[in-house]
Amino acid sequence: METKTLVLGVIGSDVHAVGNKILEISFSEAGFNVVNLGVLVSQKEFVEAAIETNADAIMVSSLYGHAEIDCRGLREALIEAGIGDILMYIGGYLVVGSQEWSEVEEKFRNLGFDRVYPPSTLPQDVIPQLRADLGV
Amino acid sequence: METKTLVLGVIGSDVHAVGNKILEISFSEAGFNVVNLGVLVSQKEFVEAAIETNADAIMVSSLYGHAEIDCRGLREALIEAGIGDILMYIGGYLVVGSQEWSEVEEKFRNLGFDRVYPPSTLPQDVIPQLRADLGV
Amino acid sequence: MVEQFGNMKLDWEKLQSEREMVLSSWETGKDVVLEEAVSFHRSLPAEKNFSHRLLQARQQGVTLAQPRAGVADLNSHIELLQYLEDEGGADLLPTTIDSYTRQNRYEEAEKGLEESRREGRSLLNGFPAVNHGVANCRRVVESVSVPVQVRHGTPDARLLAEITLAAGFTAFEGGGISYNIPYAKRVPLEKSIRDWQYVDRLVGYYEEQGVTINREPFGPLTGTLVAPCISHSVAVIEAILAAKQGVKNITLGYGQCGNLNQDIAALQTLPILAQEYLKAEGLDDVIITTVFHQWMGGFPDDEARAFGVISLGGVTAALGKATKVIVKTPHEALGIPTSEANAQGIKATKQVIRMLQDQVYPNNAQLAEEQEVILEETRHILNRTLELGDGDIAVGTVRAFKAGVIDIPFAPSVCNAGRTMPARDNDGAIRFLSWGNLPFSREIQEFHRSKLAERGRIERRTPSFQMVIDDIYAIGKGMLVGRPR
Amino acid sequence: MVEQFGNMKLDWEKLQSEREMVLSSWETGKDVVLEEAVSFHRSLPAEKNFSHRLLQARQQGVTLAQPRAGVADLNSHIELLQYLEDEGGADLLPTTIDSYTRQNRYEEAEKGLEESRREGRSLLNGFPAVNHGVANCRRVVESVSVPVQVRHGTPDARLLAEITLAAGFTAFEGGGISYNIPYAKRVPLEKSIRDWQYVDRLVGYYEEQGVTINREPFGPLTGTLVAPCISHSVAVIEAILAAKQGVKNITLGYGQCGNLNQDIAALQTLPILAQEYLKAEGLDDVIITTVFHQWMGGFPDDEARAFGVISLGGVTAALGKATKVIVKTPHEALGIPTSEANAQGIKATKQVIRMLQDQVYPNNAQLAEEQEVILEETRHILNRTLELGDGDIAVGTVRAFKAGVIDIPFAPSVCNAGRTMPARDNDGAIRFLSWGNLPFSREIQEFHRSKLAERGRIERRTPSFQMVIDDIYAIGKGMLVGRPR
Ligand code: B12
Ligand code: B12
Repeated sequence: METKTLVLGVIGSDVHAVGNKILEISFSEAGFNVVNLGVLVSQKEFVEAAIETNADAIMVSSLYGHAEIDCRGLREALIEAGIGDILMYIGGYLVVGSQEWSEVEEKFRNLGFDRVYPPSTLPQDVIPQLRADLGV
Repeated sequence: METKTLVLGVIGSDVHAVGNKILEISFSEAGFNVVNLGVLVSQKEFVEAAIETNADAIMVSSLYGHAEIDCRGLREALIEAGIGDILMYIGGYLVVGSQEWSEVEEKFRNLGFDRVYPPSTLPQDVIPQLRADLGV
Repeated sequence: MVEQFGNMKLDWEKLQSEREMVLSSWETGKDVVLEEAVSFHRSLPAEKNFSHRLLQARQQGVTLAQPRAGVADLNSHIELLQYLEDEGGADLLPTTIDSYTRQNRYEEAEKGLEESRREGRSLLNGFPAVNHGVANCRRVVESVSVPVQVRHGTPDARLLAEITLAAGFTAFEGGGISYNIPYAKRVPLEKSIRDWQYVDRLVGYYEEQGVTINREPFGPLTGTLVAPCISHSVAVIEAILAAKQGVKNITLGYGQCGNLNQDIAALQTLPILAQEYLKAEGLDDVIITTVFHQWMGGFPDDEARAFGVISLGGVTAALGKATKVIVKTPHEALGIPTSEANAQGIKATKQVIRMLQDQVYPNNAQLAEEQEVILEETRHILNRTLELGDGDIAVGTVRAFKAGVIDIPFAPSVCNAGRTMPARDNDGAIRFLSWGNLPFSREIQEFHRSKLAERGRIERRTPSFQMVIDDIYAIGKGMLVGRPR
Repeated sequence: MVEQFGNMKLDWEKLQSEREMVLSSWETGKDVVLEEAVSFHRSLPAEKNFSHRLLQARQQGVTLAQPRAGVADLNSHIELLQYLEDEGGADLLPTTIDSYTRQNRYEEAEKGLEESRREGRSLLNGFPAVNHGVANCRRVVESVSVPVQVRHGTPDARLLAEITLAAGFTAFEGGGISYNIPYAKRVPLEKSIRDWQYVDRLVGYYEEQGVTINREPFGPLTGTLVAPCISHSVAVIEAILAAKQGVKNITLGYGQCGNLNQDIAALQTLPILAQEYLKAEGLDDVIITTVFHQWMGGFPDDEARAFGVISLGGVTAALGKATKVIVKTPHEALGIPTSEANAQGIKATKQVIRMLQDQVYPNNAQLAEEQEVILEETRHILNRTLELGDGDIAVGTVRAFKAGVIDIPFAPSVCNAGRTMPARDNDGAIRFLSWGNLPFSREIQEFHRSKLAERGRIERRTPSFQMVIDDIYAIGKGMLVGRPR
């Protein structure tokens, strides 16, 4: 199997580190090459890391509720940087409070994410879809 | 003050004895003459006790949910016995489950009760109204 | 020849004429066929047998959660139980019987059942199993995958037992004292004890055929300020009465008082006392497990507060290592719960008991003292009861109630003296303001007196019935001890 | 002359130029007028002063309940707090600050605030107090009748403290370690400690004017498998740092681990350790109270189960005699709670703590052992820290973090070594699978090894990081110890 590279990080002013740590371990164990930027990651850092590491996908986490504000323009920045069609997932508590999931999902699809995951997501729920999307 | 007589009891197959005991004590302390029939009281016993003691009011409790079935015909039996206009209160958990209180109240007013009380009623909530209704 | 009243094993052969009479007292009785019932029970997988599941839990050191639930209509009742199993995660299921059936008023139950069907809501506060009959009751047992128990409050449960055990229920709650004194007014104790000997003998018959039915005396009694020594005395007596008729698997119950130390001491002493007195009667092949009832008195009507009461009960059950816990619901003070509220009660409870299942309440001096008090008080009561009966516990029980040697607070029965006055001490443990004729030693009397004097000092009032009233309302108002304003 | 870093009281006069700079870093800073602020504080009734209320509770031996809550818009925030006081019965109130403000990103907070107003819902996860400014913040304090605390997670909280204290808030959470290591990635410890010395010195200034402001280091840190010795070490250090600047009223925090015995031992040892080390520093006129945080890690998403977790936390707070408890809500795993859910969390908690308020968790051998372990571990860490700093706790702390002598699990900060691996033992107490550079004695190391070996034996697996992962998910799945399938 070809080794695919994932850039992982928690966007914005968000410091929730536990899920990020677990995703790093799980994706690595599943055979991916994981570049973990940790918490408090700006859009710029995501874009630069993806270019530098020639990444196949960007995995954004947001737990603290500000994802709506933090993610605006990220897809555009990737396009501008010439990697506009990179696969991009997001997961966590994406809005403040709990809203109808279908609305949340649509909101983030419109922001350019290919898949959107609710907070109770376990790594094993994601890995098969990731493999399928990356063709491995 | 003229001493008024109350007939007290828990109707039907209902054995909830604690509220009944407290009502007995509270009404007595408030200066009423209390004839307490206790639990498991039939309609017939209520009617007979009211006649025998020349009661001024009948205080029916029902906690276990069957009051709807147990109380049908009680007002009619009192009329038949010649004391049809005796004051009659009911209190407790009057239906199975919890229903809109206004509906419950209306249901029991239609069954001939002058006042209908929800379960969280305390004796001190009742005594002033009872005094007013009995003119003491 | 008139049968003599006492703690003697009923002769199965002689019982047959009585059984015929019982079975013909309502039309569904004719469908009871014991041989067929036994073979149905034998066909059930072990995990649907109540006794088996309890034993397993005791061995694993875990506490199982069981709700109360019952509605009039058969299909609605089955749906309800399935929901409580699937959504609520109930480890054990109940079938709670309506109050008309409990008083053997099957005509009224029939009316309630018909009306419930017509109106599409339950007008009965439980499942009228006798009216439904054997085949319908069996559908209940077959529709779920965990064991099911009959829970009720019936002084004369002979027909109910015949029908539900024939249907395949593997546990039956109640007893000659615990389903009379709190649940009836004029039923003589001799009669209810004798009627429950019949039920126990029937269970004994199943046992002889290799089918174990679990029996559970109703621990909490009136649910209102019942001190452990009272409910323990009744539990031990009913265990002896049941075992004498051949019952082999008994779960003894205790209703939460609210003081953690007293509650845990009570749960720990209950099987000790039972085994001690069973052994003295030569009945030592009985398996004893315990059940803890979450607070049985008045609840707060706010649901969040009710969750607090429920969870505290879960904590106590787990730390006291009860074999099972009977769960209340956030709707307790609102009325019979919806199925959702019922499942919520189970879920909150299971979260707590599973988080505590590996933890042990440590031995300590206060706990040991409380255990000593409960052991001594209960032994005083039981020994005096045996004395009064000249060694016969059944006879002694009738005399003990008459004399107030056993005395259940707030009980509606005329057989009960009603001379005690329980109240909480300053730590919330239930003590006696007056102990009536409870045969307490001087030391024990002094213990209660000083405990309540202490509370009186702190509250600056003389201990009186007002304390009792305040204690009755206290938990509903968000406290344990009913303090004055 | 460059100021030297260390645990020295900042000179108030010299601090003025820094204050000017801080106050001019955002436009609302100019409204801070200390004299006016002091006279406003003096005009507040005693019952609106946080320190006063805590002291009262400690004297009465009761536990107070406090929620977390904050929304972007001022009026909505006030409504929220009023609801939590009136409907929820909160004894103490919070104002939780949004995450942009916590990172001093006031422009982004402004954007979020505007957008929140436009959309009529909060897009910020808290109340942007700096952007609202002194006068608006004062409306918060004036609109409720219980004391209000600022709760946040800000490495550099100088401006936030200036504004909120001037507005009349009487308590301020945080500290140079506890609001850096779990809340930031690249902020040097020297900087956050120094910035918090500023905050503490400001509080000390108010104290000099006769206005007591309560300070509370953030006890739970990352909220995820933090053993008591770690959070106690940080709490004691921050107490010393604060007291040195003139703070007189400090509440030390601890986040529920889940094992009752360990949690109670932790609550009981926390003030003992603080007093011991404060005294050694010659700082013995500080009033210490405690705060217990209900479970700070991942919650079950089912609300009934969440009520179970919340109530168990209430039980622990009450039995551990915490002065206050910070309450979670049944929406914890769903998102920022609605006001209703927030009130429900308070109500369930208060029901439990009031039912237990007269009860005492008894002394016992296991508790004493756990206390000993916590005391010894914490003393090892603190003594080594002092050594590393040549007697200066501030210097020592920076070196201790670098060396992994203090090491917070799952912390995002680059200042943190991250070499330990915590896991639950077989009873659910938090131990170390690897202790990295924590300066544990042989005996303590052996203790941890044997505790985890015991769990491994029972689970038939070698202790490894998989246990840690299982423990992280466990409570969400309804257990305490993350057992393998
Ligand atoms: C622990 C915790 C903290 C710790 C974090 C410590 C640390 N540095 O890591 C502390 C106490 C410091 C903290 C602080 C705050 N927190 Co917090 N926190 C939690 C808590 C309790 C658990 C989070 C956790 O660790 N879960 C365990 C891990 C394994 O799960 P996870 O993080 O959800 O990640 C999994 C999935 O989400 C998914 N996933 C995540 N990202 C991605 C990405 C992709 C691509 C995919 C496929 C999947 C995926 O997979 C992960 C592994 O299974 C949650 C509530 C909860 N869940 O119970 C609140 C919670 C996330 N916090 C919240 C908030 C608001 C805050 C604060 C603002 C404080 C406040 N107002 O209360 C601050 C924010 C600080 C900041 N600037 O970020 C809110 C968010 C609310 C919202 N969005 O509506 C929550 C939901 C609590 C609540 N109900 O209010 N928090
Ligand atoms: C203790 C109790 C019992 C004890 C009773 C012991 C005894 N013999 O007294 C036991 C355990 C035996 C018991 C049994 C049953 N119970 Co029960 N029991 C309760 C409980 C927990 C408390 C009742 C109590 O004592 N409250 C304290 C007293 C002081 O308050 P009170 O009785 O409500 O009385 C006050 C007011 O209602 C009012 N009031 C009452 N009557 C009147 C009359 C008038 C005129 C006025 C003005 C005021 C008034 O004033 C009183 C004093 O303040 C309640 C739930 C709750 N409230 O938390 C359930 C409850 C009443 N029981 C209930 C049921 C269904 C039963 C059972 C059928 C069993 C079952 N399915 O679970 C059996 C029925 C037995 C029978 N045949 O009657 C239901 C009723 C449901 C409904 N109507 O929808 C309740 C609400 C529980 C529930 N949510 O399911 N129960």
